[in-house]
Amino acid sequence: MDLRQLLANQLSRVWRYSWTLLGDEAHIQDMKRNTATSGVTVPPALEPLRLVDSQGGRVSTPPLPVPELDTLGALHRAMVIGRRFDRQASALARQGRLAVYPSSFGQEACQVGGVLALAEQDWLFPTYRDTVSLVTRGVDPVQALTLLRGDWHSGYDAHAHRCAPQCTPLATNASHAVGLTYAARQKRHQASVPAQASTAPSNSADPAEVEADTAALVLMGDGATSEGDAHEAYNFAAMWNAPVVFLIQNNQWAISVPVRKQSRAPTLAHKAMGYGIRGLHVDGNDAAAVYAAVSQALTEARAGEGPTIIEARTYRMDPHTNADAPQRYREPSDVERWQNHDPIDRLESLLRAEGQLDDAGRADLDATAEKLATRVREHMAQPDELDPNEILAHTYTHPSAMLREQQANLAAEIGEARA
Amino acid sequence: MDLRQLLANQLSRVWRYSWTLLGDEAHIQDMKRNTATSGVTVPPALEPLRLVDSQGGRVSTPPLPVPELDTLGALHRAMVIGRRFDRQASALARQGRLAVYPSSFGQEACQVGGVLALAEQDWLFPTYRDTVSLVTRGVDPVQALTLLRGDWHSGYDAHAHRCAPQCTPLATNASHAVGLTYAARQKRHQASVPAQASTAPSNSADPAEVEADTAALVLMGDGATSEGDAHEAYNFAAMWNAPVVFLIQNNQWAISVPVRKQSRAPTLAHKAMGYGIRGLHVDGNDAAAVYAAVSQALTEARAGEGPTIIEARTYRMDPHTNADAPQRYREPSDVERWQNHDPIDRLESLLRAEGQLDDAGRADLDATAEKLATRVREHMAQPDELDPNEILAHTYTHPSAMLREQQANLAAEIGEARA
Amino acid sequence: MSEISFAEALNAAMRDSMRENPDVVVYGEDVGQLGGVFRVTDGLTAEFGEQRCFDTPIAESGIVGTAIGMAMHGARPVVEMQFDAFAYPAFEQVVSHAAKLRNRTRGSVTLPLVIRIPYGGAVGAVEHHSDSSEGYYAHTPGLTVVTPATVADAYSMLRASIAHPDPVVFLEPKRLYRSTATMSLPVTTEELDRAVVRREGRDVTLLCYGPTVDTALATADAAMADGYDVEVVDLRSLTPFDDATVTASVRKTGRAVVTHEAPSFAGYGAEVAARVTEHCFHYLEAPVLRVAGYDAPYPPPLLERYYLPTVDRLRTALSRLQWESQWTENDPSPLRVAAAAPHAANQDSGVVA
Amino acid sequence: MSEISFAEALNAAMRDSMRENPDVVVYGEDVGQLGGVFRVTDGLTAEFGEQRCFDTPIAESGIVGTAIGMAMHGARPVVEMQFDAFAYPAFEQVVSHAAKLRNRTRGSVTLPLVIRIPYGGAVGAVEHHSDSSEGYYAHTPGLTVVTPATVADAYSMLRASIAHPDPVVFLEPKRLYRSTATMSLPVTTEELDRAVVRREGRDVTLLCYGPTVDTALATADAAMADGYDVEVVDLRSLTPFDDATVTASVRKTGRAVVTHEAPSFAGYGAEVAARVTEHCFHYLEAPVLRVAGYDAPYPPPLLERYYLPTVDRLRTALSRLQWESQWTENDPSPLRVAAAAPHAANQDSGVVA
Ligand SMILES: Cc1ncc(C[n+]2csc(CCOP(=O)(O)OP(=O)(O)O)c2C)c(N)n1
Ligand SMILES: Cc1ncc(C[n+]2csc(CCOP(=O)(O)OP(=O)(O)O)c2C)c(N)n1
Ligand SMILES: [Mg+2]
Ligand SMILES: [Mg+2]
Repeated sequence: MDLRQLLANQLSRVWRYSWTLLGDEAHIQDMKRNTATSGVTVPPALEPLRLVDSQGGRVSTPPLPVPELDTLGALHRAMVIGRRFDRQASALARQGRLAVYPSSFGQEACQVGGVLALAEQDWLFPTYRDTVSLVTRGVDPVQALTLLRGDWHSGYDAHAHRCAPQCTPLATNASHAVGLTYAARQKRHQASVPAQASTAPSNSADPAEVEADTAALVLMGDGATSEGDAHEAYNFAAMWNAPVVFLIQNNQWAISVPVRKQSRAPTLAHKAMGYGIRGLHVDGNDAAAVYAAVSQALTEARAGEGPTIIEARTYRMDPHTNADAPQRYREPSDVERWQNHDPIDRLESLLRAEGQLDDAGRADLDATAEKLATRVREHMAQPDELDPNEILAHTYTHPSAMLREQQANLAAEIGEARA
Repeated sequence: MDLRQLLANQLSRVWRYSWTLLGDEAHIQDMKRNTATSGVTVPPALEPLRLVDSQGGRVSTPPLPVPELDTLGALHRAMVIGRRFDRQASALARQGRLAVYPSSFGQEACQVGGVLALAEQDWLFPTYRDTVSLVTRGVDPVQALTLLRGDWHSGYDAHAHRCAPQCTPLATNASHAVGLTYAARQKRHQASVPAQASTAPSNSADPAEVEADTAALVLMGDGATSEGDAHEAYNFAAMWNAPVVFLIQNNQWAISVPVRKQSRAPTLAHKAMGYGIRGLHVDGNDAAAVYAAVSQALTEARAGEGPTIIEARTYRMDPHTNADAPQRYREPSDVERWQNHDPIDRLESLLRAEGQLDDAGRADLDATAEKLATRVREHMAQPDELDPNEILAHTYTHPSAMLREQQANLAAEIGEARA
Repeated sequence: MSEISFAEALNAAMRDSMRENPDVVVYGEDVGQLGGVFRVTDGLTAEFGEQRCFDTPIAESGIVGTAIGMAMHGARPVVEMQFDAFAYPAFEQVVSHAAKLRNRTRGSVTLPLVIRIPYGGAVGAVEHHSDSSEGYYAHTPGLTVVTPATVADAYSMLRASIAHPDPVVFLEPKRLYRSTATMSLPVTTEELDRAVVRREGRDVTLLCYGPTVDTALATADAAMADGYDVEVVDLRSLTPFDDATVTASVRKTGRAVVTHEAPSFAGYGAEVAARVTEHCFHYLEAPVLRVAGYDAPYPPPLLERYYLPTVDRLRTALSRLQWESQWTENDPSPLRVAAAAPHAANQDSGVVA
Repeated sequence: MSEISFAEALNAAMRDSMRENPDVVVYGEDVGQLGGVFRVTDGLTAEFGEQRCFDTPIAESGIVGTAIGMAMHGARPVVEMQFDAFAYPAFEQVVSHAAKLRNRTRGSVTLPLVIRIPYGGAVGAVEHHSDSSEGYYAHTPGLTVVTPATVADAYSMLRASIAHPDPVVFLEPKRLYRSTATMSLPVTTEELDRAVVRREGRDVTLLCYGPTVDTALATADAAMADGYDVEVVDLRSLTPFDDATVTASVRKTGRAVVTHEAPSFAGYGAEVAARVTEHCFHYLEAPVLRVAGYDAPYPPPLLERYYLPTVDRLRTALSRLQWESQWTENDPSPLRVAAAAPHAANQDSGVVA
C-alpha cells in the first residue's frame, strides 16, 4: 500500500467517524462512554524522535522540548562515567571476577537519559542490563555490582535510592512499578484526608514523598515486551492511570534473537495503542531525546495523564553477557555500523561545537571516571567478606523453628569448616 | 481533541513519514527491514462495522462483502436453533439439572456467524460461554452439555468435529489454536515434500486436511483480553503469520466487571496495532457482519496474510451463569435497551422483508428447534450412566503401577458400594 | 452472639483490618461491586470506597505483581484469586518475587501481602474450580501458607495474615464458605503458626487441615464403633509446620494418618508423613498412612465424591495401622512386642488414596 | 567410541528423533541460530531448517501453549524453557492444559510433547538460574517427569521422552551439561519409568537423581571409610516412581537416605521418604532421612556451596541412621533386637537439610 492509499483508508475507516452516522441510540451511548474513558489513538512515529543527530547537530524542528545546555552536559558526563564503569565491569567479568556481566555498552543514552529525568521521589525499576542506570541513580558502584559479582542478589538499599533490585525474570518488574505508584498515591491521599483513628502502625513513607507525586520508570528490553507480564502491566497502568513510564530499550537483540522475531508491529511503541495510552518512539542513542521524552512523559504522568510507553531504538554493542557468543548470530559489520551512532560522541560533538566542552574538561571527566573505575577494580581484587549464614537469614521476618534449626546446623558446619 | 486536531496530528506524526527524512543510513536500513516485515498500521474503526441495522435494513454502503441470501437464511436458522437450545439449557440449570450454565443469550450472532464462516477443515476453539457455537458446529446437543452437566470435562470428539474442548482458564486456548495451525501447515508441507525414510509412525491427519489450509477460530471474551496469555497468543500468531482469527465477543461484562474496567483503548480491536496485524470492530449483534468479517479474515489468512483480531460488540443478556446475581452490578434497563438490538429479530425482519421467510417458515423452524430442545430435556431428565472408574482411567496412556493400584482400590470401593 | 458464616467471618476480618489500618487495600476480579463470587468482600467498596476495594482487569499475574509493588511501598494489599486454578497465571510472581524479595534485599524490602485463594472441591464445580494447590505453595520458601477450618479461625487467621510482615498465601476451603457458627466477633487473634488439637484421643492421630477437618472429626466419631479413640489435629499453618503440637500427639498415640484433597503423590501429606516419621520413628507402630485425592486430575462434579477422602476411606486407613502391635508412650513397657511386628511384604501398604 | 558430553547426547537425541520422525519440532528462546544458551540444540536449524527448529518471542506460556496446540494435531513438539525459573510463566499451561487435556477428553486427545527444563544449581549462576522445580511438576498428575544423570541416559531418556505419547517434563541438570563419557551413540533406549542401581551395597540405600547422583556416588566411596557399604539408586523417573526397584533395595539394606537440591520442605524427597516408609516400614532400622537444599531461596553464586547437599552432609546423615539396630532381610534372625531400639526423644531426628 502506498502512502496515499493508507491515508485514504485511514480517513474513510476512522476519522470520518462521527456520532451522527450511527443508527442506534444504544450504541451511540455506549460508544460515547467508551471513548470518554479511553486514551490516545494516534500511532507513534515510525521515524524515531531525535533532537541531536549522529553528527552532533541539533535537528532543525525538534519534536520534543530540547534540554538546557547544562542538562546536556550532565547527560554527557553521566554517560562517560557510565561507560567507564561498564568497560571496567566487562573487564572484571572477563577476568572471572564477576559471575556474569550483561553490558550496556552503546545503550548509555537510554540509561542515563531515563534516570536523569527522574525526580528525587521517583522510583527506578531496572533490569540485569541496567547497572549503568544504577550508578547514574547514585548507587555506589561496588554495591551496584553485588548481584553480578555473585555476593548477593542485590547490594544496595532499595528504599534509600528509590530503586528496586535489578530484575531478572523478564517484564515482571513492570507491574511492581504500577503497584508502587498506586501505594504512593494512596499515601498522599491518606495524608490529605485526616485518617480515622489508627491503632496499627502504618509503614508510612517519609513526608516529602507523601507530598510529591511519586512516578516510576521501568526499564525493559525489546524481548521482554513479548511476555504476558508486559501486557498486564501496561494495561494495569492504563486502567489506574498510573504515573509510570515504560522505557523499552530496543537494543535490537534478545540474546541471539533479533527484534524482528519478537514483533511485527511497525514499532514497539505501537503497543500503546492497544491500551489507549501514549506511545513514543525515540532515538535511543540520543540522550537528549531520551531525556526529553521521559521528562515529558513524567510531567504528563504527574499531571494525571497516565502512563507512556517509550521505545528507544539503540544497539547492544557487546555480547549479551560475557558468556555469550555473538559470532554465532550477528555480523561484526552490524556492530561497526552502529559505532557511527555512538551516543557519547554525538553529544560530545554538540557540546564541543557549542563551546561547552574542551579537551581539558574531557580530561577532568575522564579522571573522575577513572577514579570510579579504580575503586571498583581495587575492591573486586579483594575477596569479599561474605557470611554464609546469610543464606538462611533473610527468608522470613520471623524464622520458624524448622528454619532456626537449619540455621544452627549451617552455623555448626561453617564453624567446623573454619576450625 | 477534536476531529480536525486528531487528523492533523495523525498526518504530521505518521503519514508525512518518508525514508528521505531520515538522517542516518543505518536507521534507514533498519527501519526498512522492520517495516517490510511488519503489518497493518491502520487503527480499526470506532463505529462497529455493520451490514444490517437494528431494524433489519441493509446499510447503504456495506463495509464488508454482504453474504448471499441463503447464507443469511442459514445464519437466522442457526441462531433460532441456538437460542432455543440456550433457553433450554438455562432452564435445566435453574432446575438443577446442570451443574452450571453460562448462557450466550444475545450473543447468537457471534457464535453462529463465527462458526458458519469456518470451512470443514478449520478448527474451532470455544470457551465455556460458547455452547451454542458447538451446536452450530454440529456437536450433538447432549454431548455439548457434558461439561456443564458435570458428567465429564468435555463430551464430544474434538478431532471429529475439529473443535477443541471448551476452555475455562481465560485466554489459554488462544495459543493452542496458533500451534495447531502451525502443525497443520507442517503436515501440508510434509505431504508436498517427499519425506525422508521414516521409521516412526506419524500421527498424520487425514489427507483432505493435509491439502487444504487449516485455519482456526478462537472465541474469547472481552475480559480474557486482559490476560497475558491473550497477548502472547496474538503475538505468536503474528510472528508465525498463523491463519487464526481471534473473535472477541465483547459482551460488555466479565462477570460483574464492565469492559471499561478491562481496557481504555478505543476498541479492543485496537490491540491488533501492537502486533502489526489486522483488527476489525464489528457489530456483534449483526450475524451478517460477523459472518462477513470472519469469512474475510479467514480468506486473508488462507492467502497467507496472517491473523486478525475481531472485536464483536454484543451484550450478555443473561446473568454470567445461573449462579450469578446481576442485580448487584447492572440495571435491568441496560438489558432492556439491548433487547432492541436483538440479533435474531434483526435478521428475521430482513428475511421477511425480502420474502425469504414467512410465518409458516418460522413455525417449521421453531418445530425443529423444539425437537432439539425436547431431546435435550428428555435426556437430562434421566440420570446419566456414569462410570466412576473413569476418574482414574484417562490420566496417562500407560497408567503406572501406582495408578493401577489406585484404580483397583477405587473399583473395589465402587463394587462394595453397589453390592 | 449470632450465626456467622465462614465467608462472613472472612469479610469481617478484612473490614476490621481496613478500619484499623488505612494501608490495607483489597482487590481482584469481581471483588468490588459484586463482593466477590463468594461474597467474601461484600460491602467493602461501599464502606471504604473504590480506592481501597476494587475490581481489576482479569490478569492474575498483574494482580499479584501490582500487589508486590504496593507492599514494597507500605501498603498492605489483600488480593483475591477467584479460584485455585486461576492463581496459576500468577505463579512466577508468587514464586520468583513474592517469596524471594525479602531474601533478595537482605530483609530491607518486606512484603506484607496476602493472597487469598479459594481452594478444594466438594462444591459441584466444573473443571479448574476445585484444585488443591497447597503443595506448590508449601514447597516455596519465603511463603507462609495457612488455611482455616472453622469460622473463628477464618476471622482470626485472616486478621493475623493481614498483620503479618511477610507474604501469606491464605487458602480458603470453598466447601466451608457457607458453614456457620454461633459466635461474636472479633475473636482473639491467635498465633498464625500453631496447629490445634480439635479432638483428643489416645489411639491414633488424624492429621488434617482446611477442607478435610470436618471429615476427620466425623471419622473420629465413627471410629469409636471400631474401637479406636482418634485424636484429630488441625494443622492450620502448612508453612511453617507446627512440629511441637504434631510430634507430641503422635508420640502419645503411636500412629498417624494424614489426609487432604490434593493428589497424594509428592503432595503436602508426603511432608507430613516424612517429618512425623523422622520425629516419632521409635514411637510409630505403623507407617504414617496418607488418605488423599487420587493421582489424577480433579474429576467432574458428578463424580467428585468418588475422588475425595471420605470417612470410609479414613476408617479403612485407620484399620490398617497394624493394631496387633500396641506400645505407645502411655503403655507400661518401653519394649516392642517383637513377635507382633511381622515382616511379611504384604503387610506393607501403599498409598491409601 | 568417542568422548561425548551430556549436552551433545541431548543434541544427538533430538537430531536422531528429528531424522526419524518429521513430526518432531524443536523450538524456544535462542534454540535456533545460537543453538541454545547451553548449545543443546546446536546445528538443528542448519540440518532441519527454520520450520523445524526455531526461535520464538520470549513468552514461555505462549511457547507451551502453542506446543499443546501442535501436539493436538499430530506434531511432536520439544520445547526448551531457558532456565528453571523461566518456566514459571508457563505454569498454567503446564498444569491446567498439558497435564489435563488427555483426561479432559477421555483419552481422545493425547499430547506427545516434551518440555525441556535445565534445572538445579552449582553452575555459579545468579538468582533465578538455579531453581529446582521438580517438586511442582511431580505433584501434578498427568505429567511424566524424568531426569537423566548420565550421558547415556541423556540420550536414551530424551529419545524415549520424544517417543512418549504423553507430556514429559524433561529436567536437565545444568551442572552435568559438560560432563562427558566415552561411548558411541545411539544407545538402546530404555524404558522411561525405571530407576537404576548405580552402585550395589548392603548397608544403606542412597536415593538420588539428576544433579545429586555424582554426589551420592562420591559419598558411597567416602562412606567405605566409615564402614558403610552404600547402595546408590538413581531414580531417573520422578513420576512415575519405580517402587519395585526402590523397595527391593531398601528392604535389602534396611536404611535409606534421599537427597536432592530442591528445598526439603514438601519437596520430592518427602514423597520418597513417605513411600519408602510405607513400603518398607518393618524393614527400616531408622527413619528415612532427607539431605536436601535448605528451606530458603537458592543463594547467590558465591555462597551456593553452603546450600547444596555435599558428601559431608550425606555422610553425617548416614552416620545418624541408628546403627546400633541391625536387622535386615539379609540377616539370620527375623526378629529385631528389642533393646537396640531406644525410644529416647533425642534420637529422633529432624530434617538434615
Ligand atoms: C521470564 C524470563 N524468560 C527468559 C529469561 C532468559 N533471558 C535472560 S535475558 C533474555 C533476553 C532478553 O532480551 P531483552 O528483553 O531484549 O533485553 P536485553 O537483554 O537485550 O537487554 C532472556 C531470554 C528471563 N530472564 N526471564
Ligand atoms: C485465568 C482465569 N481467571 C479467572 C477466571 C474466572 N472467570 C471465569 S469467567 C470470568 C469472566 C470472563 O469474562 P469474559 O472474558 O468477558 O467472558 P464472558 O464470560 O463475558 O463470556 C472470570 C473472571 C477464569 N476462568 N480463568
Ligand atoms: Mg534487547
Ligand atoms: Mg465478557
